Amino acid sequence: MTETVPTTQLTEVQAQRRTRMAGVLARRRAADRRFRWLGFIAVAFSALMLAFLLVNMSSAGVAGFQRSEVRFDIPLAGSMQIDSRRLTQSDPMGGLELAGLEKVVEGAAKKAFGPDADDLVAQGAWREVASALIDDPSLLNGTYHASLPASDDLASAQRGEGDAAMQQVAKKLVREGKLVRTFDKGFLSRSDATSPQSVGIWGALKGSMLTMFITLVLAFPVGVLSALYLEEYAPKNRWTEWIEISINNLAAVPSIIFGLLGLAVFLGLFPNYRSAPLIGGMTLALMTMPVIVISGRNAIKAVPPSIRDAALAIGASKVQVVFNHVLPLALPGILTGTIIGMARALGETAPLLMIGMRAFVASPPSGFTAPSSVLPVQIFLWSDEIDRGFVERTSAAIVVLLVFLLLMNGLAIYLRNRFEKRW
Amino acid sequence: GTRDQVRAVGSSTVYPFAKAVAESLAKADPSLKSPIIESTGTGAGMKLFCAGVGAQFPDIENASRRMKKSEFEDCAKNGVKDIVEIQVGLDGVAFAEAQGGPGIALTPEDVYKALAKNPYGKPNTAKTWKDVNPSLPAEPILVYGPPSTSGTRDALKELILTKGCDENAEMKALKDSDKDKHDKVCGEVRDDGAYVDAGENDNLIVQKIEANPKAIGIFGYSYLEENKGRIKGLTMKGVEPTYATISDFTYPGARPLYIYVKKAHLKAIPGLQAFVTEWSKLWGKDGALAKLGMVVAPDDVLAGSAKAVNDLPVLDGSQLK
Amino acid sequence: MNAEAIKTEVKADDRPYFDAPSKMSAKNVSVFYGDKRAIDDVSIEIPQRYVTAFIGPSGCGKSTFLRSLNRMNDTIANARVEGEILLDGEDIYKSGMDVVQLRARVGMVFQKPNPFPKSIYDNIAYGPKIHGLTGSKAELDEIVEQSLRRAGLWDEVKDRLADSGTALSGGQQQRLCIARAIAVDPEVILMDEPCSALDPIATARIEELIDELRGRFAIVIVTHSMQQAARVSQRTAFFHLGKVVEYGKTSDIFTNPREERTKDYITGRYG
Amino acid sequence: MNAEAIKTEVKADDRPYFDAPSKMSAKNVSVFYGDKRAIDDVSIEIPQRYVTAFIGPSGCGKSTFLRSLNRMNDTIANARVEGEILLDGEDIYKSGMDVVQLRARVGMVFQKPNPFPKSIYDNIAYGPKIHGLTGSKAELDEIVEQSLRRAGLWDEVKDRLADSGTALSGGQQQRLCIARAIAVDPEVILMDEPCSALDPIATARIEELIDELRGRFAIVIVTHSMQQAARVSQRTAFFHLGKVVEYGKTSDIFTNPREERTKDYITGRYG
Amino acid sequence: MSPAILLLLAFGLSLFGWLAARSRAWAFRKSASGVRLHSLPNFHGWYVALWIGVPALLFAVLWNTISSTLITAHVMADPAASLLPGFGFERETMLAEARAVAEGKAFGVFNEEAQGLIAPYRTAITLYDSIGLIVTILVGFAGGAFAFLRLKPDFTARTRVERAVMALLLIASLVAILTTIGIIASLVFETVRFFGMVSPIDFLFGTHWSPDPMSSGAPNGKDYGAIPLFWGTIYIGAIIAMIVAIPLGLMSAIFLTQYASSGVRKVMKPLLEILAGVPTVVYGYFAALTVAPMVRDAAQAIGISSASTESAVAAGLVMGIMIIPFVSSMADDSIAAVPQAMRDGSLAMGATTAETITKVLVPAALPGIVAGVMLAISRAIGETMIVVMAAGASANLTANPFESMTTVTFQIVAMLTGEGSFDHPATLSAFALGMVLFLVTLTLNFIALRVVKRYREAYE
Ligand SMILES: Nc1ncnc2c1ncn2[C@@H]1O[C@H](COP(=O)(O)OP(=O)(O)OP(=O)(O)O)[C@@H](O)[C@H]1O
Ligand SMILES: Nc1ncnc2c1ncn2[C@@H]1O[C@H](COP(=O)(O)OP(=O)(O)OP(=O)(O)O)[C@@H](O)[C@H]1O
Ligand SMILES: [Mg+2]
Ligand SMILES: [Mg+2]
Ligand SMILES: O=P([O-])([O-])[O-]
Repeated sequence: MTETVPTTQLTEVQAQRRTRMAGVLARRRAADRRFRWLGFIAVAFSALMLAFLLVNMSSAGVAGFQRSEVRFDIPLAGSMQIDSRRLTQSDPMGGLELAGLEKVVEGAAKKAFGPDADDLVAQGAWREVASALIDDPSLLNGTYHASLPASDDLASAQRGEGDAAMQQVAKKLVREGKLVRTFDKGFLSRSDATSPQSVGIWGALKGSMLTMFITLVLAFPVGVLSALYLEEYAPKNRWTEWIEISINNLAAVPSIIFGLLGLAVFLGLFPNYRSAPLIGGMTLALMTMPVIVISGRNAIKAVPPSIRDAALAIGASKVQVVFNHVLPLALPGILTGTIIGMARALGETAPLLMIGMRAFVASPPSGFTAPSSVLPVQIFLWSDEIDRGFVERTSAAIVVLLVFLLLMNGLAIYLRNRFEKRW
Repeated sequence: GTRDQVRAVGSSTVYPFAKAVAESLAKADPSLKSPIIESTGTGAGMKLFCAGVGAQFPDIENASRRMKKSEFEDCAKNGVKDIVEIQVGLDGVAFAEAQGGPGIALTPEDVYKALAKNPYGKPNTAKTWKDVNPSLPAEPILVYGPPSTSGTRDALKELILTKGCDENAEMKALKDSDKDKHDKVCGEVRDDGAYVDAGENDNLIVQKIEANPKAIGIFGYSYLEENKGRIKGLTMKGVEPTYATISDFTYPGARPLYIYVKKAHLKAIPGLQAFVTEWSKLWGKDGALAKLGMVVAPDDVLAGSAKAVNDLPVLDGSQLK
Repeated sequence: MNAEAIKTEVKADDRPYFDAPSKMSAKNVSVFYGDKRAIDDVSIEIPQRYVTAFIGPSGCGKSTFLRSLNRMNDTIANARVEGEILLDGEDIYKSGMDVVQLRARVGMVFQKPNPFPKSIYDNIAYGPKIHGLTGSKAELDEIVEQSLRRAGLWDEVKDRLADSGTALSGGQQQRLCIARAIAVDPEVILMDEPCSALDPIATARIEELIDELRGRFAIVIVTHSMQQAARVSQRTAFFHLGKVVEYGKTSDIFTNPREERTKDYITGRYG
Repeated sequence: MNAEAIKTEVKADDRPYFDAPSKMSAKNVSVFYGDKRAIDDVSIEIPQRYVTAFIGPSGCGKSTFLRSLNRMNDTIANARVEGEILLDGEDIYKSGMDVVQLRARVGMVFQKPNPFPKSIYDNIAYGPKIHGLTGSKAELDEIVEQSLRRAGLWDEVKDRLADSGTALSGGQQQRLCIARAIAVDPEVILMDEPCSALDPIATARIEELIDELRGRFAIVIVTHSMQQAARVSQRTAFFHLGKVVEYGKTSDIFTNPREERTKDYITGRYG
Repeated sequence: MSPAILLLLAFGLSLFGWLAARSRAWAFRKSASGVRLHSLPNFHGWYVALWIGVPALLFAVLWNTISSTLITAHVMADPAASLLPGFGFERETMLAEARAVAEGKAFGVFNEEAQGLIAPYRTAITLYDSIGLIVTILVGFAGGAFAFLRLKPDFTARTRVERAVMALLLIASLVAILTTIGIIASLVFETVRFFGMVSPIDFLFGTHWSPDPMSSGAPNGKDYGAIPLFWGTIYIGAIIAMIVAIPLGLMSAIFLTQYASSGVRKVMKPLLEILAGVPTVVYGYFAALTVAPMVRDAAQAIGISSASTESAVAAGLVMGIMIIPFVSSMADDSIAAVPQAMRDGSLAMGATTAETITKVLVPAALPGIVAGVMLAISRAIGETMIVVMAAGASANLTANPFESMTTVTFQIVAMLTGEGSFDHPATLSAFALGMVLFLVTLTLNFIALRVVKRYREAYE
């Protein structure tokens, strides 16, 4: 082994290469910066699209939480032959109808707006007066300052659409302060209706909640148990491979095909429950289950094997290892996946169209087997309505749906960050 | 088991009117649960309706066309024997363009020549309206219309195209000699881009022709009514599509709307009779349905329908096609 | 433990190694991963109340053999054991054998400390609980305290039993794992490179602990450090390419190996 | 390489270590991971054309320090370096320094062989290509062949240059990684436990190779095997708890350590 | 008897058995000190509880299905039943009404004929309810006694309970297979019927799609060529959407994993994921009302007069945006799966980050990225609401992205909610289209999963 005398001088070849290297360096740096910019632009573009979508939807949606109302006074004192005690008995609405409240309201409207008042006030608006009276019978003895929904024609005239004459009327009334657009409290508590002035979202929202409940109750246990089976117990054989393939495939099967399945199988088995949250929930559960299985398996996989070894080495049985250690540790991950799967199910439309959840249901569903709509389908139905007043209402419904979805996504993100890597 | 609320399925054209009737019934009699109306399309609705008698099957079918013989037979096969047919009103197939459009005067014959796939058996080569009829402007033919799956399209075929076609004697003769061929020659719509299937959403057609003044749109009359400020109707044989002209059939695009009721359900489903009666209360000239854009049927038809609501005559399958 | 102590230790055990009563014995054991033979016809006796060290270059099968002693190999899908392994004369691979009970008798400590992400108390109490060793909370408390004391951890953690086991330092975690293994009162404790993830000071603590424990249990330790083997064990088996090249008293192996390969390895010729 | 050779080696280098001209020098270097100080005020000279070995117990900071020599620490989010590290007298942490060029001058070989999943040829050609070292395909072929030859791999792979680098055996892969590092003609090569994943025979091949290469480059090697350090290096630095306890000629460190801790470590008292 | 009561009963009995067995096991321990129980007392408890609960539940389910028939038979034997209408739905309704009143679910009947049946119903219900109750208890007791008598200190209760747990897990995972079978079964029948009317050759290879659901007579196979649909589906979902989603998704993943600071990543990653969480019906609405007119105006501004409001671009664009997070998370995973050593190796050679990504990371992650893209495509071609709301109905076989095109999913919805009758081939074609869609996504997924698996294994 020989010792050469060490020097720090570069050889000629080395020196030549150094210059070459320095020559291309600026170009490489620029390329790196460009690449970085491209990436940044991609992220920024995606974020902008999201922002655009959300702003676009919600700005239109704000108007949807309002409606046009006409304001006038209704002198109630002495106008009807009805005792305020009648209003605390059963069917007070019927009592007021018999007492001629409708005529009274009509009369007051005519007095305020002239003979065409019928065209200005929404049909059946007197019922709102009736509800107010039932809530507070003392109003019977005074003058009621009514703010009632305008007719569809007047409402669209106020937006500057439709009949020119009506638009003039609307302008005049607005000037006089008799026609206002105001926040519509009822939108969150009513159900579907024919007139955009009197629709509400509560029926669809409740339907969505009932449907999601069924989905969760079915998909969560089945999903978690399958995930445990596949990850912890399944022997590697053809059977389990088939299970794996079907689960992975189900996660990607177009949702509309689940609708065809629900139509053929679930409605075939339970024809009575067409349009019911029960069937919708079952159909969506089949869609959600693979999502839970896949995220569950990833969460289970992320539990370090050393934990299993530790428990096994003390003499825990396989079931004890799984239920005492693996499952609790994987749970945050499983929950995150479940929430994301549920969020997807909440926004799902196409399969529900196939199983009859596109029905007009004028009252909130009373239970899991009552016909019902769900939020996304309601949006779809309203988007197809003739009356232009529905455009804003549709956006408002979208806002409601998006709020729920953002909340769910936020919860999932929170869970993920909170429980990320505990070991 | 049983069911305590009325269930109706079927046509998307009838859907908004049925909704209104349901709503009105629920208001009139709070003790009844509001009927469930599902917009499935007439065909899918027929399938559900005819599947049998019982709580799990709908009570009413809304139809934007008459029941077909095959469907009637399907019903009969499944034990749905006594069906009551009630015509509730009319729907007009209206031709329209943007407010600023040139305003072409159409006839069924022109429309047929412009839109048929093989007018009189020969491939359609017309590019502009002038090619169809020299008195028309030399504007390119661009028509947005309903897709083949919709009832409005069926009406277009039956009420305009076939009529225009039959003005030719040869074709009329063909009808008797070779019905299938006649159907084809007279009913098929060209698919080379002059006629554009616009999807089920008629709002979109409105938007489209609004944006393109040279295009023509075909849709249900209620859309024309609702969008009066933005589009205008086109005359057909000199007749404008209005309420009056459609209801007295002078405008050729009117088609009847029906509801079909299962007699066997009348006693079993609370509110079913009341629902049918409610239709009759609302379908008149000043009724709520007219306000929604339904064209009121002529008086004699209405009288017949009102009688049907009372007597509930059973539909005779042999009249159907 | 200082150098003198090691010396004395080795001295005190200056009897022939087959004198010691055997706790476990392996007879012609081969272990396969699929088709690959990782352990090839190994026969060996694990004596009662001694520390037995397995040494050898990486990949020679030390861990594989160790895991076959309490059937932890069962958890590896394609692992297969041939031959006989006896615990107190009973074949642990016989068909009726309950692995759960076997593992309670033959405990194991791993290379990387692996406390459960639970409180220190629960880490120790888990084993006694699942084996139904105690009837009452007081009894359980007693076991937890005793195990931690024996593992030399009690004083450090007695005020923070509710803290998570993962919040301890590496060396403490490893002692916690040893305490956890002791808590179910096993007869044999297997340790797979228990100190390789620890710093020198923590290592010394563990080595002391092993020395204290061997009075009660048979201990088997895998180590890659010959120095460690010399310090803590009384018997040493040298593995090479899946075979036991040499097995005997630690003092003999390190001062006077019979095989050339052992000598080469010990003098750092390879590995 | 046999025991005799090691002896001679140590002999041949019997001058005081500060004689050798320095290629890199670290001055009061500390490295932090977040708040944790992994390297604490280390000053050291890396001589030209020698092999310098870093030894020390696990976790003492050998790798951390090594990676600070070519700023690979930059890739770790919370790592921070204080002090000065000079390459030919130029501070590599100064603000205008181009890490891309720095790393071309100070190459690195990792513990686990990490060939790119590309052909053998492309593995070698990668560096010269990105740095624009060659103008033509012929030149590139030339560099590839030369690098493989120097890494002693040419004869084994010359007929299969298009095969994937990952299809080679572990020892070949490591030599491929060395060849890859040589191909950009660096001035210093850093190696972090280059043999720890290899079997004894492959290890011997790499050690030979290191010895051949030191004629051209300054080489720094981290190893956990004192035997290996003794065999291949001329300078040895002993790290402990983030500090350099002792640095000097390898022969001195192993035969005559100045510090008690060094002695303890070398004689296997810990680690 | 309402099912809920039987259910509660079964649970109650099980709980009782659980407690009893557990205390028995404790007694074993106390009595013979030094005897080690094979299993924890809890497991003895579970063992007995299972033996009570499962048979009792099974019986309850069975009883629930047969009891209503028995009750009806009992009521029909009553003289009041002779007043009922002879047959059919009315009679069923009346029975149901009477029953509802008898069970207290309703207060009165709608048809008077039902009035007389209420009392018979009451007696029958009471009778059969008590029978059900008693037998359930008996069954529970029998199971419990059997299990209880087997308990002894060395009884292997744990092993047995764990076997039951395993069975439960297995059953859960079989649901997936059942679902798959269900999907195939619900498609295959109508598909076969369809191919009985239209030849598969015409369907799969024909280039003209204009089925008329209202037509009568034999269908013309020439109108059922689905190629334009397949083309539209591929053009919108696999071409336009991917042109948007792949670069944006891939570059986003690269930026976030390789360049962005951890703070930026923490914020941006979940934000992008929200894009995947927005419901498709919202995207559809957005596409139809906002994007489509914008696209049309833009196209017309640059002189493409044929631009349609229902252009393929509008739908594809929005679909692409929806798919971005899908691609980016798959790319993210694949890039993360490339060992850190590769990245270190490249950086240590003096490569810039961009060079490391384009020359080492992406090529190494390519199989995973490709598989991710395939999954994304299968997602895009199955997407329904966006195309239903924003794409057209015209089956154009064109490459002009500003024209309207239709897709498989659109046609499925249109045909199934359309005017045609259900025995018409046009309507049935929806099922055949569904079948094609299912098979295509199945194939795409199958290949993708294989690729991912093989490639993951290469690094593990
Ligand atoms: N799960 C496995 N599947 C296949 N082969 C394996 C598996 N585990 C280990 N092996 C192989 O079996 C042989 C013995 O491995 P083992 O882990 O027992 O070695 P070891 O002596 O413990 O090494 P080390 O000192 O590195 O821990 C090795 O060649 C290893 O590659
Ligand atoms: N990325 C990191 N973040 C935080 N701490 C780290 C990181 N990498 C290493 N450390 C810590 O810095 C210290 C020195 O680590 P380093 O890897 O340099 O040790 P080493 O001497 O190379 O050990 P070994 O022989 O095990 O490779 C250790 O305590 C280690 O835990
Ligand atoms: Mg090992
Ligand atoms: Mg290191
Ligand atoms: O839904 P339609 O049957 O009216 O088209």
